[in-house]
Formats: sequence, structure tokens, C-alpha cells
Amino acid sequence: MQRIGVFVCHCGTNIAATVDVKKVAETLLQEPGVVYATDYQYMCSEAGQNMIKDAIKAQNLTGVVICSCSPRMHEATFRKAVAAVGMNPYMLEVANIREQCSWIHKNIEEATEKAIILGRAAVAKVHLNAPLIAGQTPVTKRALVIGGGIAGIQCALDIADAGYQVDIVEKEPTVGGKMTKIDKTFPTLDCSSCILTPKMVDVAQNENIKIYSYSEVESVKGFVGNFTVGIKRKARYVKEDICTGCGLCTEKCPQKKVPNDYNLGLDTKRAIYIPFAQAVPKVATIDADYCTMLKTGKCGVCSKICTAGAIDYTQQDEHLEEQYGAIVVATGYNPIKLDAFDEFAYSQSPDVVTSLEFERLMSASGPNGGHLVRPSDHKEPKTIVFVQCVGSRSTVECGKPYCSKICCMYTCKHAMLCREKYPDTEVYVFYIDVRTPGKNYDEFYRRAVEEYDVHYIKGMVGKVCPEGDKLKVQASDLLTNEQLHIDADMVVLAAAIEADKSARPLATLLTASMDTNDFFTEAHAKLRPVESPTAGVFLAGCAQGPKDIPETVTQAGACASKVIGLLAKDHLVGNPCVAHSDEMMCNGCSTCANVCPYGAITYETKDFSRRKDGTLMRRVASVNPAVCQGCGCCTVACPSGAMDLYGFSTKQIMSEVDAICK
Amino acid sequence: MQVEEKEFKPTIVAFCCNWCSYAGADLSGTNRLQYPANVKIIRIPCSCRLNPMFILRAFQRGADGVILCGCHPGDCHYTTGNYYARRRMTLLFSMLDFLGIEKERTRVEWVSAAEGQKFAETMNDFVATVTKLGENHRLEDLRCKKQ
Amino acid sequence: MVYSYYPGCTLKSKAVDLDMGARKAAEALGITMVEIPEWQCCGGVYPMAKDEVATKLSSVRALEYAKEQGQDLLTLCSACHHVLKRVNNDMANDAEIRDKVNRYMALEEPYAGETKVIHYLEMLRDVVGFDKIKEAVKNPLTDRKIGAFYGCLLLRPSKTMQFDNPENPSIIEDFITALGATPVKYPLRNECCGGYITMENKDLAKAKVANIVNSAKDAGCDALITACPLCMYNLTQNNDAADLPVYYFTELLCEALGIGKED
Amino acid sequence: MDNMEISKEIQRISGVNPRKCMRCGKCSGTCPAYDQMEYHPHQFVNLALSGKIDKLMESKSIYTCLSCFACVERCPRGVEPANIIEAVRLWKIRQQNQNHLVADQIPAMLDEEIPQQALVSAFRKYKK
Repeated sequence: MQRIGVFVCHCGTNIAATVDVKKVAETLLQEPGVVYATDYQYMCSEAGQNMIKDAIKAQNLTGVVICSCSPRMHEATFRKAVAAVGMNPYMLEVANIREQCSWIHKNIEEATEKAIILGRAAVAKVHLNAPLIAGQTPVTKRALVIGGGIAGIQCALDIADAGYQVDIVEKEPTVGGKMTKIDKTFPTLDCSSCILTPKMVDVAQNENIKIYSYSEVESVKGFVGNFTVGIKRKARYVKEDICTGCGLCTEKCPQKKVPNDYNLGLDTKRAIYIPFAQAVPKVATIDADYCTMLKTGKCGVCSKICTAGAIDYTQQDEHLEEQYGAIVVATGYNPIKLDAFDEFAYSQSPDVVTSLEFERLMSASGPNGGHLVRPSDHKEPKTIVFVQCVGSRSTVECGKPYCSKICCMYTCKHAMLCREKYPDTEVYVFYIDVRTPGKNYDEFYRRAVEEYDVHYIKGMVGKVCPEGDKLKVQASDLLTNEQLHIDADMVVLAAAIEADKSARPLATLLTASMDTNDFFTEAHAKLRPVESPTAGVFLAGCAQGPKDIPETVTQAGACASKVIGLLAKDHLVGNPCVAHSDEMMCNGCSTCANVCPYGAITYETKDFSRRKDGTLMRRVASVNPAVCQGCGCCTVACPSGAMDLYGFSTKQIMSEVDAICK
Repeated sequence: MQVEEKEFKPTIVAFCCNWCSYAGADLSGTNRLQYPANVKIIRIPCSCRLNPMFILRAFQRGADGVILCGCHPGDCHYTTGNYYARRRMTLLFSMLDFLGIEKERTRVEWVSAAEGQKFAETMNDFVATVTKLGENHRLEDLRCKKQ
Repeated sequence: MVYSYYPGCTLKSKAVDLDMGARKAAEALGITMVEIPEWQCCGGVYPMAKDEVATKLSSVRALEYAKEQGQDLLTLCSACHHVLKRVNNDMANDAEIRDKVNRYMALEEPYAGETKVIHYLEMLRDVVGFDKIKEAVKNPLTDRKIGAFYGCLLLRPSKTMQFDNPENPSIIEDFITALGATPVKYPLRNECCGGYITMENKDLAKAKVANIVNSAKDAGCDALITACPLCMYNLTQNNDAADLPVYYFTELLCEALGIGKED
Repeated sequence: MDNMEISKEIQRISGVNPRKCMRCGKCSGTCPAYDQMEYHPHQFVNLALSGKIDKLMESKSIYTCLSCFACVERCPRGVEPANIIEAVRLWKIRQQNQNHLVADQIPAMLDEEIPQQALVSAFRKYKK
């Protein structure tokens, strides 16, 4: 039998004005197990807390009920107080007689009765409380960043800067991501490479950072502070530690007709290649789909020419396992495929390009060295039509229901750059809305209109027809209420952006949740925007939703600070109110594991025979308290009643129900 | 002999999710929005912690109505808990209906931490509905009857 | 393969060429077309309104007949195909329309869109196979540059019609290739010819036709082929210049297969 | 019936929820009959929403729509403007003496080659 003390707070007059606190204390003293009951002006005050402490010692209390304000307010305060005199903090319950009683009722009699009932329910619960001790787990002081774009790079640099080790896993042969493909950045128009490549170099030279390029995450085990991650290093057929990146092989390889991914297939590369001059690591990679040697066994030019002897045609995929305390997801985005948008003739004319392709066409490192010409006939375009929201804000099957966020600004940038470099070009931008919230963003847009004379037209292009060497653009101008027919030389489509295809399988590996658009869900949309609901998994960049470079960098920094906060701890103290399974009742059906959003439940086959001789083996559930967040979904799903939740056990809640309905 | 008719005050149990509705109830308190005293709130970590047994127990012990408040769909603190709760309650409520406990005596309502107003309105409405239905005797365990 | 065949009004009169050609070619390709007895006109326009039920009944009768026969329903005229396919889609997916129609029809077993509606061209592509047609061709139409005119009704709305890529279709081009001719893709091949308003607004119809014909000629077409009698009428009668021959696709099919008009 | 009631009826008949429209104007950008229309597809959607159906019913635009479904096909929000146009047309011609086409007019429109389909569909579209 517990020895329970009840403490009723007046909260000045907040409670005492409508609740007869004396009567509450007196009545609750009659409850079985209650050996002490009192009331006081302000229980949360120093004196009030001392009163509780003294009573625990004097009365030898084993449990405490505080009738006061909401537990959301002072539960932690009171728990600390009882813990100070050696009582387990989870032996305390708070009856909410302020927010949920005195403040909402006027009739003293009614309110007092309700307060007594709420107090009774709390007493009934305390009777079933058991001391809980929060578990501790050690933290592996190393972070994994998945994705080596600007989000991953920034996050890794910030974590490394705080003195922790970081590994970057990047699926491409080089880090840098989409930003390497971008020519200029809005709203300052500084060159993307110029601001990115120094960071890439920093990443390569930082001794706390290790880059696994051309690699993928293939398995994730463990939980916050203790992840074990399997990494596949894809065979690049070049020894990374020996290759000097001289690039000779990439000039001599006889297989010249390999679509160049870096330029989005707008030109070709060799079968052995270094993606671009500033690649990190600057190491050649053989494209196995095109290499004659790998396909037919005949050629070997690169091997002969390589003075370092770095080529290794027999290289195999390598699989390794590493330990991490935290994982950052920075898998980024891709423009959607435009196959389903053939009204814009994307697949019918090479002169209809996506904005990212246009970026390459404008870039000094692009296929034409930055001289803007049409892909079809290499003539300078004189009329360019930009179409915004291609696939964005679209609720039909082929589109994306969200705003891709970056298109308004980059289209504006493209339009402006066209007019600046080629002043005799007519530039039209068809928009539904121009969305430019951001520092100096709207000013940037207005400059395009006012200073660069870009024709912004509210309306949408309905159809693009390639006819002769022109692209016939049919569109509406909603403000003048006209249908426009423009003979364009190029059409640039602002394709919606979507989460990278690798994100969905990765989310499954991480048991991190995603929304219907395959963007990772944050733990709280406003207050925990860089954490995944899965403890120890953090989000940076477009993996979480469309965002531009400044926002991505901001988020990556925030993400790093969260990771540092985690890695700075030697141990993690868990929430002790977690689920636990009664092995004797569990029938190993997996129902609980299926409903668990965190993957906290695993199964083990245990020997239940008395002599432990393996004659009675059963599969039983086991909850990892470090991963369980204590929602209790499994406790209800469990068909045999084996699952229960500490702090909110079935019996405790039942006893509260009983107390209330009595 | 005339029996003085006592005003019927139903016993209502409200299960509230710690992250949203419980805070919503606190907010309606902070804003001094009144609702009847016969509503007693039990705090649970998530609407998915609500075992159907708790509701059966409540009716057995003489409750006249039971309401579950959770986070709005899509807003669950634990990502998916409220979807499970919604499915479970749909099944339970239709079974209770079959057993003669009117559908109006049970309810699931989504109340966020910011919806103090909605919490009070919901409770007022629910109490009024249950009051109209009168006492519940179905499932009641006579041994638990109030003297 | 045996199909229930729905010819429709125009194929029995003004577009006999389309109908006869299709029948003869089918015979040559081992396809049996059984004309539905006492078929009723589909109405020529799909009634979009949700509260239009009576206007959908004739289509349902044909669909229901094919269901009873256990056959797919084969169509030839673009408009009939459009109407039948969309009504069938309503019967399968729109509970309100399905219930109303079934109550009205009082069938022994309610109809719920079970019949598969297939266009002759789809049949050639998916059942016979264009490669088989290529093998069966006796007089390849070598050196002829032919443009496909799709129009609207076969392609749109693509969600229901599921005919081909609505913006960049290729089925008729593949058909032309199979016959040994050279398909010419021109931009306006899926543009509306204005057929529905040809009686109401001649000028608009003519303007639309002129655009299409010019687009086809610019791309180098010697002739156009179509599956729609209304497009046929419009492209020939409303083309004042009369400078681009238009054929039904079945006419060329017969020619390539070596089937004469008299056979 | 007042305009807002008619507007609701139009939405019921067409099965279209004009609120889904985000006013991008793609329907009007795609319409092949645009230049002959007084009110354009996007305006049909907006006017049906705001209850100004009377303007549409008096306009020749309702008979100019070619029913080519290009607007339906390309609308990024799945609004189906053509269905609205049809519903407005039906609302008009379902009233007494409002048939747009009467049988007496037909002979003048005929020529040797005109297919039956043209007649049938004209009646279906313009007459009740």
C-alpha cells in the first residue's frame, strides 16, 4: 500500500476562489492510502516545494498528488522537488484543478466536487505508479551526411568545425550536387561555382570529414546515438587513392558518345570521365554502361595511358559498415520528367528545354562555353519564351500539387541574364503568380521588368508547336484578355522539382516518415523544422521540401547545430514512459511492430525452458527504450495484452476511469 | 407523494491527447471559456493510446458519454497515431451502437493546442447531446451502481 | 478474334468507304466483326452534363449487347468511339449515372461498364500488331508522305480515352509506317478541325481547317488520313483550296493489303 | 432563381467545382476557338463561380466552343472548363423556346457531302 500525500494549491485566488480547497484536502484525506493532505497558497513557490519535501520526509510518503495548475505548467517543477528528497519523480501525479476546473466553472459547489474527483483519479493513478528510471545510452560521436550537395556540404562543414567527425555519402562521383550545374545565383548574380567550389575544397581538406563519393547507403540499423550504416562503394574501376586526376585518360578514351550527365545530356563525354574540372574528389570514373573494355574485354586505352596505374577493370563494389550517432538526410531534388507535358513539345523539339538545361546552356562550363545558342541549329535565339509552373501547383496526375518555390526567381534571373548578354533578344515570361518573398527578391524581379524590359505576362502557355525553325507559342494574356501567338526561337520550361528518387527507399531504411510527395516530414512544422520524427535523423535542403540556396544553407546550419547538440552528449537520457512487453504473454505476432512509427520494436527468439536447454523457444517482442517515443499505439494493437506503457499503463488509466465514473 | 425530479447531469469522460487537445483544454481554461463541470479529462500520451477497453470500462462504471480528442489528421505528434485511433473508434462505435449505446454518446473530435474555443464548444455541444439522451444503462455493471 | 462491331450512323451512308474498307481488311487479317443488330445512333456528342441520362442510353444498349455476347466492342468512327468509351467510363465509375441508367433500362443484370471498348486502330496495334500488318502488306505505299490527322475525339480527355499520348501521339504514324509509307509528323495533328460547328459557324471551321492543312503541307504531307467522318468532311469540304487529299485510314489499309474497292 | 442559385445548378449539372481553378489561364491559352469567343474558357469558370451566368447565357460564346476538350486535357487543376460551357448552354436551351437550332433552319445548311454525324451532333448540342 502506498503512503500518499495530497497537496492542494490555492494559486492565490485562481483556484481558491471557485474551489473550496480545504474541503478538497479534507475529502481526499479520506481516500485509501492517503496519509497526509494539506493546502497552501502557492505550491510552486519555494515554501510550497519545501512543504512537500518536508511532508515526504516526515510522513514517509511513497507517492504524491498535487492538485494545482496544468501538469504542462509545473509537473517538471514538482518532480524535481520530490526527487531532491529521494523520491522517484514518477511517483508524483498532478490533478489539473485550475485550467480544467476553477477557471472554467463558476459554481463553487460544482467546481469543488469536480476538483475532488480529479484528485481522486490522480490518487488512484499514483497507487499504481512505479518508480521509473530513464535509460541511458552512449552516443557515437560521428555523424553521417547522406548527400553531398550544398546542404550536405554546409552541414558537414559546420559539424566538423565543432570538432566532430563527419562522413559524407554521395551517390555521384563528385560532391557539389545541383549547385555545380547552376551558372549564376539569385538575387546577387554571383557565379555559383565561385561560391561553391571553395566549400568543396574545404570539405575535401577538412580532416574531420571523409567523403564516400560514388557510394550509397544500403542498410541502417540501430537508433539515435548508435546507428550502424551499411555503405556500398560502387566500383569506379579507378583506384581512388592512386588516381591523380590528371585527366589524360578522359581525353584519350576512344568511346566518345556517352551522354554527359553534367550537361544534362546536351553534349557528350568519354566513357572514362571526371565530371568537371573542380570535381571533388578529382578522380576519374569509368561508366560501365559504355566502356568498351568492360563490355567486350577489348580496348584498355586508359589503362595503357595512365602513368599512375590507377585503372583497375576488375574492381568490385565494396561494402562497408560504419557507426554513427546522428544521420543527416540531404538527398536533394531533381526537376520532374516532362514526358507528360508534351503540349509544350519538350520531346518534339530540342529547342524546348528545362530551366536547368538552360542553366547549362548559359554557363561558361556548359556545352557551348556560355554562348547561348539553340541546341538544334546553334543559332542565337532572338525570342525566348519562359513558361512558369510546368508541373508545379498541378493537381492532375502528372503534376505536383505544391509550389516548387525556386522557379519564379531563377526564371527571373534567366530572363534578366538573357537581356543583359543579348540585348536584342525579346524575352517573355508567362506566369500564374510571381512569388518573390525573400530579401531583395521582389526588387530583383522588378528590376527584370523595369530595367531589363522582360515581358511578364499573366497567363499560361497552352500549346507549343514546332513549325519550321520556329516554335509557335499559343498563350493567354489574362490581363488584356487576349490570346497571344508568339513565334519563339526557344522555349524554357520551369519544371517542377521533386524529391530525389533515392529518398523514398532511404526513408524506409531510416524509418523516417515522408509526406505524399516524398519529401521528408519534419518533427514539427514550425518548432522542429530540421529534425525528423525519428530520433537521431535530421533534415537539410530539398529533401524536406523545395527551397533555394540561401534557405538550404540556413537549414543545413540549423541541422548541424542540432547534430552537434546530440553529439556533444556522452549519454542520452530517454523518456522512461515507454512501452514494454510482457514476454510471458507475447505471442510474437508482429502486430505491435507493424503499427510502431519508429521501428522501436524488434523480435528475438528466446529460450523459455526452465533448464535453458533450448526445448522451449519462442519469438517475443522487445522494445528498444531508446527509440520508443511512448505513443502507446502498440499497447492497443497488441491482441494478447502483452504490451503496456510505463507511466500510462492500462491499469492506471482504468483506475482513473473508475475514479471519475464512481 | 411527489418525487422531486433532480436535474440530470451526465457523467462524461474525455480522453485528451497530451500534445494537442489537453493543451487545447488548458487554453480554454486560460481564456475562461466555460463548459459543464461534468466533463472530466484523462490525459493520454496520444489518441492511439486509447484502448477501446477504457471506453467499455467507462460505460460499465456508469459513464453517460465518452469523447476522444486528438490531433488533427496529419498533425499527430507521433505521425500516425490519430489515424489508428480514428479507425479503432470507428469500429468500436459501430459495435457500441449495435449494443444499444447510441452513436451520439461517443465521439471523436480533433482539437489542436490552439483551439481552446473549439474545445469548449465541443464539450458544451457534447454535454448537451448526452443530456438530451438521458442516462445510459447499457453495459452498466449494476454492482458498480451509485447508491 | 470476334468483335461486336458498332458502325454508327455516318458509316452506313456518307462514310461507307471507312466501313467497307475496315470490314474487308479485318477479314484479310483474320478478325471477325459482327455488327450489333439494331444498334442506335450514339448521338455524336458525348453528353457531359451529369444529369443527362436519356442521351447515354443508346450507347449503353450497345455496350450491354457486347457484354452479353462476351465480346469487346469494336468502333471505327472517332465520335462513336469517344461517346461509347466515355459513357462506358461513366457506367463503371459514376455511381449516380450508373444507378439511374440501370433503373431506366431494367436489365436482368445491371450494367456496370464491363465491356471493353476498343477502336479499330487500337485493335490493329494491340491485337493484330503492326508488325503482322507489315508482313501482310502486298502493295507497300512506298514514297508516299502521309500525315496522320488525329483530331480531338480519339485522344482527349486522355484520362478516359487512354488511346495514346494526347500531345504527341504515334499510333497512326506507326500504322503508316507499317503500310510502307512515310509518316509525316506535323504540329497541328491533334488540333481541333472545328467539325462540330461546321453547320453553325462555317467561318470558324474553315479557319481551323486552313491552319491544319497549311501545317500539314508545310511539313511535307502529300495526303492526310483520318478515322473521323466529320474531320473528313471538314478537311475536304471546308478547305477552299482543296489542295490536300484526305483518306480514311482504312482506304490506305486496303490499298496496301491489295484489296480493291470492288472486291 | 437568382444568379447564385443558377450558379449552384450549373456546378451540379457540370460536375465541376470552379473553386479548384487557380486562374492560370491555360484553358484560354489552349482554346482553338478563342478569337471567336466573347467570353473565354477561364471566364466561364470564374463567372460560373461568381454567379454571373446571365452574361454567359446571352453570349454567343456558348455556341462557339468546339468541344475539343483541349482545355479539359491541359488544365493543371482538373477543372474541366468545357463541362461548364456545356452546362451553361444546356441551362439556356432547356428553357422554353430557347433552342439554338430549329429544324426549319436545317435545309439551308445542308450540302451533298455533309455527314449525318454533323446533323445529329448539332441537334444534340443546340436543341432540347
